[in-house]
Amino acid sequence: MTFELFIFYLFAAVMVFAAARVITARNPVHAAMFLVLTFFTCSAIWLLLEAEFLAITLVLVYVGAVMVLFLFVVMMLDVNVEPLREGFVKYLPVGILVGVIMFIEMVFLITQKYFKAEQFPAPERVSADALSNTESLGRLLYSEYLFQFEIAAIILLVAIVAAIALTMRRRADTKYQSPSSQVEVRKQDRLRVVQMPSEKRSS
Amino acid sequence: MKLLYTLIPLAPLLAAIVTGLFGRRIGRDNAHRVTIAGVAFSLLLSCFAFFHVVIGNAAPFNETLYTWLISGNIRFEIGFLVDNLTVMMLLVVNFVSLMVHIYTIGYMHDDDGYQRFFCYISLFTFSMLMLVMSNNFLQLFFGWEAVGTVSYLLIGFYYKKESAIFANMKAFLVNRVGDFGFVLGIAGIVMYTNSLAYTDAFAAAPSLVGQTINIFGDAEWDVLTVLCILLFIGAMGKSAQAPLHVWLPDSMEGPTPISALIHAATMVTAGIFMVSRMSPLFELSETALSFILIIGAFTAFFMGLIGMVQNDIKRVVAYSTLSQLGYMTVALGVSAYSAAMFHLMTHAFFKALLFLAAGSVIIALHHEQDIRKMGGLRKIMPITYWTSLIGSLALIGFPGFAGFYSKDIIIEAVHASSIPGAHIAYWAVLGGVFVTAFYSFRLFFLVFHGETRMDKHTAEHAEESPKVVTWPLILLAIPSVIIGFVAVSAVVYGDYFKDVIFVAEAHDVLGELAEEYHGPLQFISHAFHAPAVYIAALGVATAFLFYILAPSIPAFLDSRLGFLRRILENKYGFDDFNQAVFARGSVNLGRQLWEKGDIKIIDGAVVNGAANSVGFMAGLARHVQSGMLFHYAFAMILGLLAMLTWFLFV
Amino acid sequence: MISLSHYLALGAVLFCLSVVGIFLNRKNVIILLMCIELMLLSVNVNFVAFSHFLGDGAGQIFVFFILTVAAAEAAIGLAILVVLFRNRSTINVADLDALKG
Amino acid sequence: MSFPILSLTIWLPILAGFLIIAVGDRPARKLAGIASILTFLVSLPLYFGFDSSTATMQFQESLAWLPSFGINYALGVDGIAMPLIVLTTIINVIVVISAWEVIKDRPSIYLGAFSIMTGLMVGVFSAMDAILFYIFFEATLIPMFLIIGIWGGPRRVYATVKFFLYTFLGSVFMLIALIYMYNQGGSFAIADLHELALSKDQQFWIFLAFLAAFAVKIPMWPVHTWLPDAHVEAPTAGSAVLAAIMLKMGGYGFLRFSLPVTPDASAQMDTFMIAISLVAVVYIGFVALAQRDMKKLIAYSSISHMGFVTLGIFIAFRLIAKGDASGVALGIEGAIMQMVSHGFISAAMFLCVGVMYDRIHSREIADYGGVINTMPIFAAFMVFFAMANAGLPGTSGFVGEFMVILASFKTNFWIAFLAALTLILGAAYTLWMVKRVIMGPIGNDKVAALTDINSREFWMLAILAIFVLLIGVWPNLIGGVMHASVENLVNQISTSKY
Amino acid sequence: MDNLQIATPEIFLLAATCAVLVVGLFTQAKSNTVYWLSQLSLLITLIMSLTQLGDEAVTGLSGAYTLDSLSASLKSWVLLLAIGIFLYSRDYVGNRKIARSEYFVLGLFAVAGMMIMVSATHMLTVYLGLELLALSQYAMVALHRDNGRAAEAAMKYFVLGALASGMLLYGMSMVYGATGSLNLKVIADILAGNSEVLSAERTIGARFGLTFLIVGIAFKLGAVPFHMWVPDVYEGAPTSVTIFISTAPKIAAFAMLVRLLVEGLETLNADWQQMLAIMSALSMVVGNLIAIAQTNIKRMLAYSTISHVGFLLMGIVGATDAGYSASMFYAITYAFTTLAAFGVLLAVSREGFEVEQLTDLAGLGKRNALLATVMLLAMFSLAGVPPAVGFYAKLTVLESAVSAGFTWLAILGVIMSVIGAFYYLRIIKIMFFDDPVDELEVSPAGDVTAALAVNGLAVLALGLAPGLIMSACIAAFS
Repeated sequence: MTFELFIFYLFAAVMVFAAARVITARNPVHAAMFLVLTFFTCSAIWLLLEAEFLAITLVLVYVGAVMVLFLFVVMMLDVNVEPLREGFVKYLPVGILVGVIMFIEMVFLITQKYFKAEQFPAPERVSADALSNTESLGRLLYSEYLFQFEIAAIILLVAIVAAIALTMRRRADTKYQSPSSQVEVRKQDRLRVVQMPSEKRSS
Repeated sequence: MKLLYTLIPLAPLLAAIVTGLFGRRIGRDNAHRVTIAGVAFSLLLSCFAFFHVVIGNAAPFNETLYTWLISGNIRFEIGFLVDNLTVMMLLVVNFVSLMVHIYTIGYMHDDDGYQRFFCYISLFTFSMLMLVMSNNFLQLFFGWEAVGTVSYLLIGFYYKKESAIFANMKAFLVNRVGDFGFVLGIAGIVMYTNSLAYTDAFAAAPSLVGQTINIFGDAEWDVLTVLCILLFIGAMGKSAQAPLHVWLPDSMEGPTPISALIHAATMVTAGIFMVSRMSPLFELSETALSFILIIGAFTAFFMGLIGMVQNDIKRVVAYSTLSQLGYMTVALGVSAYSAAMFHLMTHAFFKALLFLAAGSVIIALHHEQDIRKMGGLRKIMPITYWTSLIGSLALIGFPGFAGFYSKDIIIEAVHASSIPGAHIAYWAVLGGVFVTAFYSFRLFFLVFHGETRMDKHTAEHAEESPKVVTWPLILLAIPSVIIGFVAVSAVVYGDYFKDVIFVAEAHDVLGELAEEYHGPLQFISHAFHAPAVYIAALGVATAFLFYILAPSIPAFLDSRLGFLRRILENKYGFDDFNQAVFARGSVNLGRQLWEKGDIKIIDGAVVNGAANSVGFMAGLARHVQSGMLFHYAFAMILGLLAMLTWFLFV
Repeated sequence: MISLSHYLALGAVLFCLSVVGIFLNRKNVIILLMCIELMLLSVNVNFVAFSHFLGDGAGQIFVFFILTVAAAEAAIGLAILVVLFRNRSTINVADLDALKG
Repeated sequence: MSFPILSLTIWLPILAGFLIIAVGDRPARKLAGIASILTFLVSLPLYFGFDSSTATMQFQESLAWLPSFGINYALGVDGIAMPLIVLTTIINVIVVISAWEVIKDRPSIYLGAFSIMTGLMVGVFSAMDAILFYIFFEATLIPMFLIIGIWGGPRRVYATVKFFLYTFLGSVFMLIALIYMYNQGGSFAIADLHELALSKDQQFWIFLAFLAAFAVKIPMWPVHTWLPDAHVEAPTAGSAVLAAIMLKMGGYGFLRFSLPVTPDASAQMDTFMIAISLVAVVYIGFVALAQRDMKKLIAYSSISHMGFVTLGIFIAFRLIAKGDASGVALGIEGAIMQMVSHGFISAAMFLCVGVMYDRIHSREIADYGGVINTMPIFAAFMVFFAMANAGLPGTSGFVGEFMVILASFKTNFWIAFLAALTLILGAAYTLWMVKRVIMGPIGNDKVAALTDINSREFWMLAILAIFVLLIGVWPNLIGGVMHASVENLVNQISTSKY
Repeated sequence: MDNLQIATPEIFLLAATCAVLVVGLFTQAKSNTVYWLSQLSLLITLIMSLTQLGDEAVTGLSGAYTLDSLSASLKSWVLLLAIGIFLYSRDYVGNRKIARSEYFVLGLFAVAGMMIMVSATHMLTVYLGLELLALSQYAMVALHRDNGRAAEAAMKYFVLGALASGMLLYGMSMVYGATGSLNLKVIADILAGNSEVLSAERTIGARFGLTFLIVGIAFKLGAVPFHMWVPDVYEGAPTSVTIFISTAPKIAAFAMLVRLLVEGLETLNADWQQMLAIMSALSMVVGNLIAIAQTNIKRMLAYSTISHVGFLLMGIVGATDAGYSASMFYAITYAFTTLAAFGVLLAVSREGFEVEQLTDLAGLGKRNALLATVMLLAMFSLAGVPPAVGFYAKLTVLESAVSAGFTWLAILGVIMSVIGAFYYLRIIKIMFFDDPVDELEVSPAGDVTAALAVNGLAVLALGLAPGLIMSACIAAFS
């Protein structure tokens, strides 16, 4: 076993364990924390694959932003977790059965010889003076994938718009002034002249 | 000639159309004027035809009027065949019809449906003329059904009477049973000869001898026998032969002139005419002839028996008609076609006479028809009395009168015949003679003789009928007396039907009898050597004894033999049987098929069942859509899993 | 040597774990979302591995986009979750059954 | 291409129908009247200009419509279709007359729907392209669905949905068959389908598909149960059109598709077809006897009469086997005559019931009795049509029945025997109804208050009566035009396709 | 970067959308400015897209984007549908507590996403277009913030959508791994054996990925068993959003299917034909069956959509050009017919009276005959009764199924369409045969009425002259 393989197995084991804990954790906060662990180990494995940029992005974007968002929501909503775990044990066998069957089928497929080393020889190590991973990705991104890049930007814009539209609300009980409507106000909006018959003085 | 012959049926038709469509506008008098003119014109032309064909010895006219339809290689045509047979029928039909038309003026005088009635009888005349003048089976069937329809309309003329509208439906349906056979017979003719024309059928008939048809399994049936019996079933319906006779007595619900015209003189004899017309076919099948003979004999005797216990004046005459039709059928059965036709003719006159006379009595008694409530009308209604007597004598075969010749010849012919069944038939017709004589004079005595049994009011107002009624009686009485004497030589023993009616050598009983025939006078004397005359006399005597001399005897007999009377009054149970089995049975069958078959099985189980089960499945299937997000996700995952598995193993 | 199959197997394990997770955590939407993140991660592992073994940058580019989109997706998803919680005061999936049948 | 009479006969009423709906209730009647008469007049050249000596399609029109699928807007008529087209336009006139005063609720839509339906039905009979046929065939369901549903009786929804789904289910199988044949032969033209070589199995399945469509439409036992329901609930004119023309589409379909396209399968299945035709004649005859509702009774009688149509068509193969080409023509022409005649008679019968229904609002036989006392003229018509329905010689009802019985006797005695039972059964149920409804003393106060038909109703019935009589007395008017076409059909079905 | 001009409509639309977004911030809540601007941008985009019709097929943007007759015409249809959707939902959105400008802005983004999907010939572009559409739609469903049902629907849609895109991505990764490319045309070449980059044996990987791809596509279309979101979202979403989800995206999903399966993986058709055939059969059965049991009209139309997806797939399973054109025709005409149906629902709804239950349409024939007639035409078209256009759509897909030997599927399809006819008839029955419960007059705005009339007439007119669209569909695949 080479060192690399050892590293792979190590991180892979941690990763699988963490992922397993994500789905079995009792508390969503714990689950989120295990998910963070999963991302970390995954990023380590990506380093093995010489995808340095993505590895760091995974940590930054996912762990830094997405998971924080998750935690934030989990905490904010303050949900009672107990009822959420009902039927956990009941569905464990089914879940495991389905998962195992699927796993066996998938492994059966991906361990076909077509994915073996003879078809996919390990690439040469990237030499130090070649383009760094980040740079090569950047070149691709801003040339060949520019259009997609723009679309991704739009997607983020949509996410912003959507998130604001969905969650930002003017509270009915907040009081604030609207100068424009104050200026536009007309007499009849505020003043009502009531015609009343003069009342006879009761004697 | 074509135009002339065309006018014969057309004249009454036009009259019928005019009175039918514009009856109300032209008024009562014009209605009868138009129709009588039509029929009279037709009669005139018929006479002309008679002179042309019979006296002038012209070749039979056989031409197509127009082509109704052509299909495949079969031509459906409307055309006329005018030969001696036709001419005879033309004269009889038109003459009786004319008499009835005239008579109707008096009989229906007070009826609201005056114009309608004239329309109907003119229409009937047209239909009957089409029937007898036809030269093909299509037109024959048309006339056949058309007379039935007019009969339906006329029996139900008093449409408010429940019994009348029941009777007319019954008549039509029973006739339809006959037509059912008839149409199959025609279809058979078409199948084997590929033509509807008489001439083609007759020409092809000999080649059919020996051919067979499989009807039940592999049993080989003689084609001609099958066809003839099928055709004869039609005749059984129309000519009221047992067991399809049931409609005729009920048909007396119609106005009396109708009973005379349709249910005595003309329409009911259509079957006899048809079989005579088809003699080239029937002669080739002895089995069919035997069948006819048996049916006729049964009808002749047993229907007469029922007549003995009837109390309605018209019903008595009606049963006598049944019986006489039986005689004619018997004659057909023994191949004595000309005798049958001869009897048909004489019967037309005297039976029309009897009916009209009965009608005259009915008018006089303000529509009282029960003979037990009559009696002693001899003085009040002399003309009716005498004409009735003539009619009755003619009916029972008093020597020299019309019926005597025709009936005696039939009896003789049956006696002489060697066809299977002739023996039984002979006894039946002899028995029939007694029965006929008995009920005829029972009626006669009860109506005209003895004490009057009417209620006072009726008796006071009873008087002889007006001239329009009595004149036709007199005019009909004349041929009732003399026609036999005049015509017997030519029609039965002569060559009047020589080229028209075909009789096989082996069956030619009339030919045998002709050898002993030496004129009508001699025939009378000859008759006294045979039993029929004596039997008839016995019948009259019995009636005289029972109803004039000792009226207690019938009551006495009734107390002892009441069950027999009840059997007869129940008409052997034919009506009850039909009502229970066929009428109610088919309605019940229909209801069962409808409720069980259509509603329960087809609609309930299959159609709605399918719809309901779809709905049921839909109800079940929608539960899969539980609303639970994880179920949805499971479905997707399981779908993916299934597809992966499929991918791996297929 | 670490072959491609190793990485693919790892991806497969993650994928299956996320599937099992969906089965197990039926009622907690947040963990459901985390399971989906796991699934995306397995995809990413695949892409990166393929990219590496093919010597082609496109796979990594794809992963980059997946990460971006996943972030956007998470934002919207959580926003919807917040809306839902405001309306229903629950995120229990079992309570989300107003729409069914 | 000469003057497009057929297109005009199709589109004139359709466009007029939309116009009628658009102009609203007030002028709708007059407009509908004018449109119906114009349509009738337009269709007359089809009859008078018809060349009865040839079997080729006449008054042909053709336009490429969907070239990618080889679907053409191709029209043409032969001697089989032409009489049905003229029948359709005549009935359309009658419908307008019948609805003139009676329909008070949205008459414009009512009349418009009928007008549109007329065009569609003419389209069915004149289409020379299978898909075009199918389109017209199906499209007629829409107006009829609405007519029954909006103006129908209390159970109209059940009836109309049943009607729609039943016929729809039947016809979709035909669509599959057409598509299948298109795949085999690359054309939807009916003439090409006739030429298409098909193996025994192919023919069998295609035959079944056609059977599903046409047996439901005509309708044959046991898929007939939609008809009584639809008839009972439909408004008068709806019943009339349904019985007079829509049923004929089934019979026409057998002649135009089943027989020439799948002659061998038809021959193979003929025993079955004859058997269920006879079941229709006999079984349904008995069922009709048990009916208490006049419209149901007439509806069942229609089914029974249509049994004659299918019988006449399918005995052909027995006769071909016997080598009796003349008998084949007799049977098929009898079937066509029966269709045309039934068009007039059943329409008349339903209109008669409608006349009474308009006055008393009941179709129950038990609610009537002695109508003749208060409505003598009407009673005369009713009895006349009843007689025609019972197949009285001299009326059109006799012609087809007679021909079919003649032909079936040539086939087999028992077939003729069972078929001829209709003489008795038909008379029994019709006359029994007449007895209970028309004849007798006045049944109740409502009957006593009846008024006789007005001149509108008189002419409506009189026109039909004239046709019934005319065809009965001289059927060659219609029979004469179809010989060549039927002969051609006989040739087609006499030759095996494999 | 090359041939940027092939994406000009999208680029314009996205730019315009951003502008509309900004304008929306500064306009009064009740003004229609955003609406008109949105319509204007759609219209201009439509014109731009129409000018591209008939151009030579061009692939540009590094192979990520293709402008061919398929994309040009589908884009035009999407835009046309979008204009109709906005028009029909204008008053609905305006009268309710729905963030108006966001509705239109997100709608425009979704349209852009669809256009991108239609043109995408690169898996990454497909994915991004899909997500752009999907994310906009998730948000739109939830836009009616105070509506718990809408939120529930959005949640379900979102979770399932995310799951589906996860699976789709897994499939893409496998295809990428097997072929070494994300460009669908290159993938097609490789799989066809035209390239020596990788051995053809490795197609097993592509076939493996194919399974996952199909899940993604099926989800977007709403085919059984990936349909579960459809009824809940249709029912829960505001009708203005339902009309959006149910019409144009089907065209986009069809385009995605064509791009991925036909253009990318056509050589694997032996695999996907079978899978799609089964899915098609299941969709027709499940959709039609459950629809019968529905009382909520939106939910019923959702199941009806599922069944129509079954028909749409039927055209694809034949894997012939004629079949693809048939499916395309089906998708377009289906979208238009559904647009009319939901348009009527929107027009009949008013504040406080949402048309939800079938009975809410009772007596519409008397209350507003025009709307009822449009609905009637739509229903007959959906039921496949000639001469409405739905019949041709069915005819063409059936034809392709039969010609490909899937006669059993065709027969199943027609039987199911008869069952389906039942619930369409029920709507007609309720509208025309039942008496109105609510006598209030239904009077939508004039332009809406006119548009609905045109829409209904189009359903009929296209039935009479289907060749107009059919020829375009055939051209797209020749």
